[in-house]
Amino acid sequence: MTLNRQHFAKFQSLIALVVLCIVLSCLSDKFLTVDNGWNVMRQISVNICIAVGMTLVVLTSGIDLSVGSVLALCGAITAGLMKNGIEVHSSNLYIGFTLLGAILAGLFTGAGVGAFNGFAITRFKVPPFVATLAMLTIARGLTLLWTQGFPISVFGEKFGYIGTGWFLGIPVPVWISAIVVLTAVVITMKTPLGRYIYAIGGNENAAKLSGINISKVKIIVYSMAGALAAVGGLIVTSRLDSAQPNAGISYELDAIAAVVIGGTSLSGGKGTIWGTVLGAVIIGVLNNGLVLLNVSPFWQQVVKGGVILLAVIIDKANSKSE
Amino acid sequence: MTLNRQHFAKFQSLIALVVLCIVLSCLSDKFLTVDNGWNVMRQISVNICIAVGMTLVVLTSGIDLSVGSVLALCGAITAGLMKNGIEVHSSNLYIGFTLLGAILAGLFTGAGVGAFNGFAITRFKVPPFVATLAMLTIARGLTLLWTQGFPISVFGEKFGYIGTGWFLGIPVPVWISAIVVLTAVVITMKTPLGRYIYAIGGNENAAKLSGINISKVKIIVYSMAGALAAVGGLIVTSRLDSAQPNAGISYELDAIAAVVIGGTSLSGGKGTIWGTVLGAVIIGVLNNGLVLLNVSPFWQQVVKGGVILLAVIIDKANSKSE
Amino acid sequence: GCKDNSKSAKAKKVAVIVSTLNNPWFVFLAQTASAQAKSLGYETKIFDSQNNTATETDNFENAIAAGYGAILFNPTDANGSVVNVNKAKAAGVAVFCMDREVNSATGPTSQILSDSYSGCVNLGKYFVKQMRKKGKYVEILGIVADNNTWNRSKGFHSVVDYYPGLQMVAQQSADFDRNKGLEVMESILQAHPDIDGVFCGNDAMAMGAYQALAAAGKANKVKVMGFDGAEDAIQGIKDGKILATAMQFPKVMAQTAANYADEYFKGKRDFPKKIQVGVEMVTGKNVSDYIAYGKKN
Amino acid sequence: MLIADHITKKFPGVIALQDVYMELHPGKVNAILGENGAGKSTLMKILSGVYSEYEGRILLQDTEVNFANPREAQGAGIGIIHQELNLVPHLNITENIFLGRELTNNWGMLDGKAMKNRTQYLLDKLKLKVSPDTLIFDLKVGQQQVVEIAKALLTDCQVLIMDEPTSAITESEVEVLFDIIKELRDENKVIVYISHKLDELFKIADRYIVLRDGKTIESGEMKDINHDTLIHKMVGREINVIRNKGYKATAGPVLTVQNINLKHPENQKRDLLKNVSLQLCPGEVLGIFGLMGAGRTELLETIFGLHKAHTGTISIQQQATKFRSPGEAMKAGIALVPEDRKKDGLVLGLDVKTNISITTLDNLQSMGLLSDGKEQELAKRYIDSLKIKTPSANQITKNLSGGNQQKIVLAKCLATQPIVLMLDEPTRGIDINAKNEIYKLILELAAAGMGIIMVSSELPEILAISDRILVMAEGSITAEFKAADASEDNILKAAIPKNL
Ligand SMILES: Nc1ncnc2c1ncn2[C@@H]1O[C@H](COP(=O)(O)OP(=O)(O)OP(=O)(O)O)[C@@H](O)[C@H]1O
Ligand SMILES: Nc1ncnc2c1ncn2[C@@H]1O[C@H](COP(=O)(O)OP(=O)(O)OP(=O)(O)O)[C@@H](O)[C@H]1O
Ligand SMILES: [Mg+2]
Ligand SMILES: [Mg+2]
Repeated sequence: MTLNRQHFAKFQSLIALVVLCIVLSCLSDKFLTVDNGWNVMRQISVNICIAVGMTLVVLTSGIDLSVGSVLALCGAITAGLMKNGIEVHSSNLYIGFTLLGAILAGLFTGAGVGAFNGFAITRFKVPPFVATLAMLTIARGLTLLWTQGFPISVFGEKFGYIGTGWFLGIPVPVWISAIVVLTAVVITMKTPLGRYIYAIGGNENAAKLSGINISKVKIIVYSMAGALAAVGGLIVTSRLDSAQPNAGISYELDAIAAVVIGGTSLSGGKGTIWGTVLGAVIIGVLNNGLVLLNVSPFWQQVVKGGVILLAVIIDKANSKSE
Repeated sequence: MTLNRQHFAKFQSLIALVVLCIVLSCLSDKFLTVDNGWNVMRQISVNICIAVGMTLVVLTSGIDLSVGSVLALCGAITAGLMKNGIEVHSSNLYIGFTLLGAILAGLFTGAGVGAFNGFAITRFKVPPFVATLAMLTIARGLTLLWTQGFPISVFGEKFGYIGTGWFLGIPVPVWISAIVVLTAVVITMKTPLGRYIYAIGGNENAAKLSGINISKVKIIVYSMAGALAAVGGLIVTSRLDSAQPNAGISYELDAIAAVVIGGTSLSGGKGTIWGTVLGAVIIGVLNNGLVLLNVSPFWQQVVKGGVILLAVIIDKANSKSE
Repeated sequence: GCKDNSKSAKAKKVAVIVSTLNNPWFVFLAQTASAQAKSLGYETKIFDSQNNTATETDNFENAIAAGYGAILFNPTDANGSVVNVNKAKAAGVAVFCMDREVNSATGPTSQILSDSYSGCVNLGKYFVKQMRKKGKYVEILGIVADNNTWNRSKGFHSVVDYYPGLQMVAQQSADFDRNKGLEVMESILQAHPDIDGVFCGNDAMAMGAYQALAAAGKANKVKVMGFDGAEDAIQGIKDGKILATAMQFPKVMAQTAANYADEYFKGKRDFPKKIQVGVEMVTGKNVSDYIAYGKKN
Repeated sequence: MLIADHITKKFPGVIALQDVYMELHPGKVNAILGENGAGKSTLMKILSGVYSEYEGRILLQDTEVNFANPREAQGAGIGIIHQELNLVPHLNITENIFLGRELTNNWGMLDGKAMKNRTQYLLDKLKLKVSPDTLIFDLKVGQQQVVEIAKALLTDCQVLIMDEPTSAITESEVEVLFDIIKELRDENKVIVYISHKLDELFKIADRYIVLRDGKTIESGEMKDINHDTLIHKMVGREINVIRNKGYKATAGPVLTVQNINLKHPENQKRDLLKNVSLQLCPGEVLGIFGLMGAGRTELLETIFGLHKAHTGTISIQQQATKFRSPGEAMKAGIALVPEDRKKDGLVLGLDVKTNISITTLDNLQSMGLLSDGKEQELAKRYIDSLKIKTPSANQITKNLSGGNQQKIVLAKCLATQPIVLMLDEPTRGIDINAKNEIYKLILELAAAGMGIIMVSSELPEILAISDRILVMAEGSITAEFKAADASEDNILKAAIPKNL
């Protein structure tokens, strides 16, 4: 939490990343190009949004397995509302949605589902793993019900801007993830809420006796994770110009991997948003590098697993603390 | 851990299960039949094997995400050895395997992969979540390399007995899972190893100061989890008469769900094998019941998630402790 | 009394067991089969095997236990599903395979199949022609643990590999997923900006690959092919985005299977063991004859 | 017998021990004294194999030893009771005592019966009246400490190190422990005894070794030294133990508690609090004494809004209130320094500054964001005024000594500027100097008009600084004394439960 430690933590993951980049640039001359840089950054933008939310949750010593399904659900809801609005057959009612309205509806759905997770966890003391595992299934089911299993496609240029546009020479999804990251950094480092998140993860008892409203903080945190999954859903849907009912499957694992590679402890209370960003970059660079090198899909999995392991081992070897 | 508390913990999950069974028997006359009973038990036998291993790991406050992939890998190795043996092209060497040899090779692979997990976790201090997440990917990749992406099929009656045979009027997989469960119960309740498992999960520092060799215990536990995943792989492969390279995907989630519904705390040190068995039964009954009731597959996911949530809430409501 | 009871129940219920519902093509197949059976007066239920033969086994056992009399079956794996089919047969339940084959001559009552392999052979031929026998291309595979992926790939390569002018510069997997197709294509374009064609294992990946090409400004230089005949791809061919796809006829297969089941219940026993429903190539020329998952009628 | 020969131990940023030389004699109780952070626990951890990297040599019966882990030290006959409780909460007493040394039968299976019997024997010997099957989780801190002692007594060791074994237990249990220590001493064992309670040391110790700032200052026979010189050696200067000067109520009560009843959360038949009433005036120091499990902690927690299920009324400045959470109690001006600083007081993984400011973050913002400057300032103010020994406000709290940790808890409570400050065993495990500082602080705060409730198990402490003393037993208040009327005798009499 102090500036010192934070810089040090960043430093450790950086070593892994730098080693990886050096190796890849030696193996492929296509790796270190501006274009490929944007490429990687655009590709990791979704994982960064989700992983930032995941970091907040993990810092409170929770976990959110539902993010992938929530991403799909929110993407589908925005897509469906944009495309078809809501028709109530019995009463011949039709509600149309503007682009903004549909986007907001998607974001609110994400936040709402997250709040539900938080509520189950705090009010009924369901362990986060179980509550969000149940939600993983439920949200996927709801997505399938909403879409009836078929993708919803073609929304036009305006919505496409979110996923494919450029602004000031930088891809829009990169802007979005940058804003998400900066906001999260400010929240964690510069607001009482951020302090409470660390305190709850570090020692929930002490946090309670310090007058912190644990339930409120947790519900806010899970809502944020849900809303950020929804942001990811918007980016994916916009990029593809299509909401796929099976979007986001196993994204939770990528997000958690980013969080952990970034040095955040799964037992809570320790870690930084910057670390998570580095973790996401490491994963993104790895995925990109393996494709650039045309490694066979069979070997890719072995190499990917091995590198993640190695990255964390390097990380640990460099941090003598603990 | 005392008899009292254990009975009580069992009792809680039992309530959820009994409620579920009553509801299902009211809704379908097919549910409470002997045939369907064996049916459910055979179906959950694989999850029970995996979940028992998972329980041991979780009791040490670890987690093993690699079990699904390890199941596929071990199934494929046994299948491949049984079918083709090992041919070394360069030296014209051929090693044939007996049925037993192939089975043992599969089990040892599982234990070996588990030991590797344990080694990474204890020697390099890689968090269990990351080490086994990496192994999830690596083992899947190895399975694909070994099978070249194609299923290996048709092994004959003898091997088929493991998954489809009957012994003394009870399906063989049910026997296997029963033996696994009983062994695990004895280990956890009646041996020093079991004590150490609980102690490490409850307070690792205290365990260390009590002179327990933490690394050794953890490596043993992860090896057991790996070996049990291999047992699951044998059952699956035998049942299908075919080793599928994509077998076992997301089985880790089902296993963890069984563990947690069974009342074992993910932070370690608290829980029982019996609880896990009940958790697995609840999940199995649920899957079976939803099918019997003709719930649409989309709704099934919603209902399944909802019931898991409810089961845990009932469980919590009944346990005033903590 | 018990036996009669189950028989009368059997006569009214048809199960649809499908390899996955995570892909609209299979959703369409399952829903069509189920709708057809329903319209013929049967109670139906769709089972999702989640691409997992073990889950499929569970589905079979549950369906048999629940007293279904016939199963309209889309197998997860040609070999891995044999046991299940045999089990159903032993329990007196008729199995009609749709789309994918089961490697058993005796198990299924009838198999109504779509031949991915030969469909891809045709796509390969067309690809060669359109590429004028030379150039660099990329193949994007489906889930590498899925045997359909390899059927399609092999069909395609059985033609294309005979043309040394055609050089495959990358072969990567995108798991039948549109987003992955997009991302993999983006990365491949970094390494090989000069490709001329892309062959994808299904339409979702083809659409994703197209989007990556479009974003890189290469959409009209690179020829993209898919497989399935999904809605987006048909539209894509109309718009000139996609070169070609292979139309399978899930509707035909599903309805045939359901009709067979109906005839089976009514007493018919001699069904053709195998029916191949042709896979037709859809290109810019004939696209006006097709709609999603079928022909216009 | 056991010699620590020129030991130096460095932690990142701290030299905990510097060239320490110490001889421990058999058949003697060797007392080790020193302020918080003097290095006592660190030295003991080296002797018992917890830290295997250090400079210098350890000689056990004239041969050099270097224990790689606690198991090797145990094997060499060195047993230790650690300062921090090291028990596994969800295992029971028997399982904890035998952890790592289980008895097994010929089949390699645990011999539960034998272990339980042996445990029962140890518990009887220590006069702890709970079943060996009780989970540690369900024991109070004091009882847990007795279990730690039992654990150390299980095997026959040549050297027994006790690092503040009595910090959480009451006089009567201390007596029991002392009897056992004497027995062991007579068996010619080496006993090492660390405590901040000087009176105890004069009762039991034969030799003393004083550490200051990680260095050996002096050692010698206990009988050759008196109380004041010993303190002088430890602290390096004279200090005066503070006495309360007497107090007169000048205003109406700030806190009134009437007829509070509280049931056990799981066992509705058990009463935790029975008809407790009390009043507290501004500027008053109210001491609450009681034996272990008397319900004092429950009382403070109830006032602090932690037990919603109570009956009765609580009024702050004559305003009836009903707190649903500690947050509300804090807003109303109540602060609680909890009994167990590690479990309830501090986020050990966070730094000093963050722990101090956590209660008042709302006041530390500028333009909606936390101001680092204001936070540093707040932390610095309390580090200075409470004399918290830390390299900087950014030090991780885990690395501080117990006394300094306690001061941080105090600081975070004071930062809310409470009108009522409740302290639950505020001097547990801290050295005499730090204790005195805390007493001084309590009296200063009272003089400034704060109402203070202090729960303590140490009679001298209660007697020294309270204006009024309440005694509790079995959830009820059994006596009330003015400072002038109170004596050790009549307080203890009131504290002993009737049905014993
Ligand atoms: N693991 C550690 N990392 C860093 N510093 C440490 C560590 N353990 C102890 N220290 C420091 O070493 C010094 C000696 O600590 P130690 O715990 O030995 O003191 P002590 O004499 O036992 O104090 P107390 O009376 O409070 O128990 C202190 O300054 C403490 O902050
Ligand atoms: N969470 C709990 N679960 C079970 N019993 C409890 C719990 N908290 C307190 N008790 C019991 O309530 C009684 C009062 O405990 P309390 O902590 O208030 O005593 P105390 O006077 O503060 O003693 P101590 O000196 O140990 O702090 C004890 O018998 C204790 O065992
Ligand atoms: Mg100490
Ligand atoms: Mg107390």
